[in-house]
Amino acid sequence: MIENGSQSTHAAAMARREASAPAARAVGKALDVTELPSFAFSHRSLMWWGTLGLMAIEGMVFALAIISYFYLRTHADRWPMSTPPPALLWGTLNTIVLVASMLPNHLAKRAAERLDRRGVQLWISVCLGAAVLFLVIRAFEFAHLNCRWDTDAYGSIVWLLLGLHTFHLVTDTWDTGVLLTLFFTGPLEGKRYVDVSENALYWYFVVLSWLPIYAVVYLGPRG
Amino acid sequence: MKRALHLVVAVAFALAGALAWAQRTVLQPGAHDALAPAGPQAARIGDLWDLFMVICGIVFAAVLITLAVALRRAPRADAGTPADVSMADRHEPGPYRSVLVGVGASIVLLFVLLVASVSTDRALARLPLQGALNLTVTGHQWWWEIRYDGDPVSETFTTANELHVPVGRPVVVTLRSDDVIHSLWVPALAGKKDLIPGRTATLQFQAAQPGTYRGQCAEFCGFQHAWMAFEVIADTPEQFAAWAARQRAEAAEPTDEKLRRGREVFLGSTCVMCHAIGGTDASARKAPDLTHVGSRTTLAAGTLRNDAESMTRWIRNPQQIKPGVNMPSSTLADADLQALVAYLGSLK
Amino acid sequence: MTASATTPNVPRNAVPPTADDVLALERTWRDPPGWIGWLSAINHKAIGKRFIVAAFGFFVAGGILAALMRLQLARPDSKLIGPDLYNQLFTMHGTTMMFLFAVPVMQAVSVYLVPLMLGTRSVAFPRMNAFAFWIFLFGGLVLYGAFILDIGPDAGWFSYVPLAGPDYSPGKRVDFWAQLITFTELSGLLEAVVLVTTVFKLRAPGMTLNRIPLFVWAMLVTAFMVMFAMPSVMLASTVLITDRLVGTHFYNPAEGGDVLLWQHLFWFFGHPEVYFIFIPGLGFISSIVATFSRRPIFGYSAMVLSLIATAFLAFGLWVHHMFATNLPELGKSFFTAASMMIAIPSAVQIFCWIATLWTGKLNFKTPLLFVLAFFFILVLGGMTGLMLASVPLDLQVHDTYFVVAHLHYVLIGGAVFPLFGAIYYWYPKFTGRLMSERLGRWNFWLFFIGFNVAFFPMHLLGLQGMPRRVYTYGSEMGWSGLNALSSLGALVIAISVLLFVINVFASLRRGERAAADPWGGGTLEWSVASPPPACNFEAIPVVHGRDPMWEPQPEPTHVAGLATTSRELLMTTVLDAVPDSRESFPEPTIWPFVGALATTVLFVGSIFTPWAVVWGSVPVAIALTAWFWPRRHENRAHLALEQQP
Amino acid sequence: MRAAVLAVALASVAALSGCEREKRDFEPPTGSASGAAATRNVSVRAGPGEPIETARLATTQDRRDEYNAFLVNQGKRLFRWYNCNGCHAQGGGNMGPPLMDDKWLYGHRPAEIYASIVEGRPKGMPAFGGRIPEDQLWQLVAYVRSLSGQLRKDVAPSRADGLAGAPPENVRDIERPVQQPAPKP
Repeated sequence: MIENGSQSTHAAAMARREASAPAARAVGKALDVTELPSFAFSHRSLMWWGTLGLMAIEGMVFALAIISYFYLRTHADRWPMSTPPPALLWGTLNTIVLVASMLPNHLAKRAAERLDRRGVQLWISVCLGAAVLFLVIRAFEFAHLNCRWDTDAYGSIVWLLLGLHTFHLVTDTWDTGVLLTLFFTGPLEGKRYVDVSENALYWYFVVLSWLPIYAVVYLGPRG
Repeated sequence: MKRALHLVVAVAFALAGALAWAQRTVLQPGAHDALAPAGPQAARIGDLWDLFMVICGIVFAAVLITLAVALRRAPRADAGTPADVSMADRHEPGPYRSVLVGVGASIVLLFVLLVASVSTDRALARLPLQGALNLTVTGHQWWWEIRYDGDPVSETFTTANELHVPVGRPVVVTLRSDDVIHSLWVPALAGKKDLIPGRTATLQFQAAQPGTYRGQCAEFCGFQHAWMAFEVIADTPEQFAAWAARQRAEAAEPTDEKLRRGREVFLGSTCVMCHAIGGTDASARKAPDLTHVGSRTTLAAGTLRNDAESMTRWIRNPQQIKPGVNMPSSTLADADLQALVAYLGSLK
Repeated sequence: MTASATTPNVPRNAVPPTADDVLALERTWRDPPGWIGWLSAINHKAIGKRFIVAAFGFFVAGGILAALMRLQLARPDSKLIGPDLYNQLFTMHGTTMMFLFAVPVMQAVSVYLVPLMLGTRSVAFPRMNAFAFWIFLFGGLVLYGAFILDIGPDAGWFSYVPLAGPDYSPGKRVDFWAQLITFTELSGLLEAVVLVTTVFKLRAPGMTLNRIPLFVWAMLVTAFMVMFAMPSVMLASTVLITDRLVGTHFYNPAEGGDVLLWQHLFWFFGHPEVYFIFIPGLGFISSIVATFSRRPIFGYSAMVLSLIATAFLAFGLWVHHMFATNLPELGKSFFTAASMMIAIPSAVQIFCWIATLWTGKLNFKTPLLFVLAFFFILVLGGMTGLMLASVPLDLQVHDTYFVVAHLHYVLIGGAVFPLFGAIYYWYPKFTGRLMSERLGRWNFWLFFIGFNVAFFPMHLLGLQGMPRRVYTYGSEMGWSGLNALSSLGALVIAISVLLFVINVFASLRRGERAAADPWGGGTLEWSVASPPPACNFEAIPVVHGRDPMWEPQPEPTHVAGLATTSRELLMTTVLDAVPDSRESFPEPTIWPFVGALATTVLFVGSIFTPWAVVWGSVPVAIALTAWFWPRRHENRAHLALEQQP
Repeated sequence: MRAAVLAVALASVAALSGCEREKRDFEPPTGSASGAAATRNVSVRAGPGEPIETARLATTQDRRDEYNAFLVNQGKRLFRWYNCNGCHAQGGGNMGPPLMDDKWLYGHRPAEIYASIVEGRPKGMPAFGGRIPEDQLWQLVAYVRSLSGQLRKDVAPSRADGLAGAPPENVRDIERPVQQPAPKP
């Protein structure tokens, strides 16, 4: 079976070479890349660029949502339209937890770049804990919000902003969970450490994108 | 290949010519037509149009001729011809200069067009408005409600799908919408403007000479967007005053038995749920005001001539004429229907 | 973890590649056999081909809808098609052409070509690439399924609220439209990420940023535009769905919403979209003009800069779609200026191409014909574009057939004609056979003539006051003659497209066999066999100039030392393409396909109940995790190649 | 194999309900004139609690409207146009009884609601017989039923472009109808 497979493939490959005139480029001395590393961190890795692309896209979504918030606000004579400004407690608590979570996140990144498996296991677990805690608080945040999505346009845009951000949280939490599991069960290889480092990068994004949203949703109606 | 070249150039001029020619001949003045202006607004836009036509025509022809010459003079080759990469790292002064000239020229011409366009826009916004006639047009699916704001308010009256304006007097139209976005457009008089729910806008125009100018909804608004038309009738000031006076009056009293029967039918059947007739109990505002429907030239938002025959067809089964329109078909007995039509026709 | 890169038991390619290298590479990079294998395919050429075929399938479907519309409009007061169906027809036509053909087909062609032009073996994230294709395909099928079930959207491809809102579009028609947007934009955005990463990290050694082919530049610029424009319409359509499904008030004026918010969000995407349909077309033209005038494009840097300038300006024009909505004077003047300024970069490129033709030696083949037609049609469309950019003129012709004429001159002239040229040009690379030149010329001339007969009269109709999106018109309007002419032209276009389809399929079997470089092109895709082997390059080339096939090649000429028994790729630095690392790429897997299916269920479900977002995400999460989870044998192979930084 | 059959079956069901839901019915149902005549008689004879007549109507008339989102939405528009809000608010009730709860004075079945609109009811509900055309009556009936969640959620209307009142019809859960004793006039 394999024999046939291989022969047919070989035949095909050879046939193609004859069928089409051999590549018209001269063949000379070779550039040997054997000694290059098989993975690299930060902007040297594909994953970094992929993550950056996604962050650009999602950053754009957040930006447009915030712009829409102010667009609607300029068309309203009262803001919030029919409700008092949102209570600060849960949102602020959230912000604190989120900002705090940047430390273990940073340490996880460092550990990954040191290829330190135990460190990664430890700090990712902490990050995951923070993320879960955050989601719990976020549940309370929604429950104590000053409006429903169908109260008025204000309610709609506030729920949209929180909803978008929660969506990113959930996905990144799941992502972190999977990575953590992988680091306990294996199989591991070098580029998994790159994944951890990029996952940390994405978490930075989730945190930093929250700060403007927090300002808009909670401080905006007061200022 | 030469054949192709000639064809390209020929077609180019043919089309450019066609456009220019069309502008003057095909489009008869008075038609529903952007380039047959009947008022200062549309006229100014027409002038701007001519300028654009000239400049764009020249540029278009110039580019194509250059291309044609290039194709003509360049030697022929085939896939085997060795590619000339000598200029890969060499500066090519000739092409460089011509491209520079071309780009420079384009920038200058664009600037001319920009200035012309912006100044025209300003001029349009500065139509003198003293003694302007104020009226409000509200868009509905799929008809136009037209209110002439009177002063005193008792002078205010409402009609539909037919706009009368006095010649030579500026008109300020306030635009509203009752449901979706519509757009009011009378090509012969002015550019269009949208009627947007939750917002108001104004449109200014002025008719230079008496006549009837067709208008039409220009923003897709549902099933009957195609048949959401109206007419602007420019009268002499005297005619306009007389018309307005008639419109302010309440509906004519039925003079004979048939007309009286017609009114009973109207007030006793489905009509009264949506339509209003001044001076009767019918006061619903969901459909065109019929107080003086007999005086209008069209029915069904500029779709039918206003005569007994089409009025009958329209009331019997509007869905066959304008599928999706909000007017239900009627199950009236023929005699009743005739009476109703006669009555409505009598509301001059 | 600590295996040394010099492990003897890992075979690496030599230069020139030995027959064993060739065989091993073929076995390593080909997609698995069988129908499961077919669904698991991740080779960028396989995905690219399917993507192109699917997009053209939708092109034909959209064309049939257009033909039906022209049939209805051929005569005044026609009763063939009622308003209900007609509204669905033009909505489906616009939606199909913009979201299911024009944008995806450009990404599809580049998914196939970009790695070949860059001298690498795959796109970055090949599995995501496959996922994006399946999402696109399922989205299109869902839309057409809905259309067949009389759930076809009917509020226009622009779905203006409130007409598209809950109050005036009952039922699920508009929801299917809005969800199609989610499908296609998700696909488009992922493809954008794939392309940007590929261009930045996977170029052959020596292919510095100012040496990459102009087509790749065009796709790079396009990908960036996609990343910043598409989120806008995704947001807009998502909140349209929530307005319709759970009663939010984004577009409800009575509760503080605003209907113009939709128009701003839509056109902030919608106008750049025109340019990310148009810019890849420019890329095709640059490739074709260079090859068929036997010289590099004149003014490479100028071309690149104008591409970038176009991209930036394209984000400053959206309001010129809203001139009739009563905006402040000053704002309008600004957008007029911006809309006119964008003509300058286009002018620069057109002049550079003419200069190239002027100083070149011309090889008149079908691809070049299509490009020449571009000059005629697009310049005319550009001129009418200037008229639309001018507020006063726009207020007269906006939303009339004049605009219909303009946009078809720009999009068909700017994108479809170059695309057809590109298909004739790269078909031998795709299939190993040339398309028939004779049929090609018929195809071209019928298309060119039919196009102008069909669309030129629409300028006049617009000026005579014929509005867009009307399902019929009265004989008293005097529009009958030109409409009949236009419908005739549409028929001619239909015939020419039919010829094209015939040519594609006939040449598949009977076409003349193509050598590696049938046109004498200058870029790397022509250095490999037609069609290319599964691994594209048996030895990665080293690049020393912009036209590697035309210029002399100093040494080193090729890269040695990449594994042949495992999917290993060379990554280079972003600016100067200096070899930087070897990354192991994933093997084919069914999970992207499964993931796309799960996502489809989620999207369609959420048209009917918001809870679908919750339960629907479970299978998606499972699929994506299985997709990511490494397999033992793959892992072993990677470890064998591992070399720490 | 069986799975395939099942899938096909499901698909076709979905298809049918899709078509049913989305059809835009402009023309009144065929033979509306005669239908109108029939119902005219009914509206004269049939009073509250004459199930024979109403049953006949229920079988002939209600289906077309109740599964068609367009017609129900037309009913919603007419509910506004004919100022039913005047007394029934947004179905919340005011001078007239609320229509979005589970209490029905004169029955919740389409024909019973139809009769209520056509003949009017004591304590102020006017008789619209002859004023509202036959097909519009059934559109109103279907809409009134959607107010208390009696219709499929993918058919019931969504929020209107107006002030936010009660949650939109398409998110309301069904109120199990409870027959109330009809008040004696």
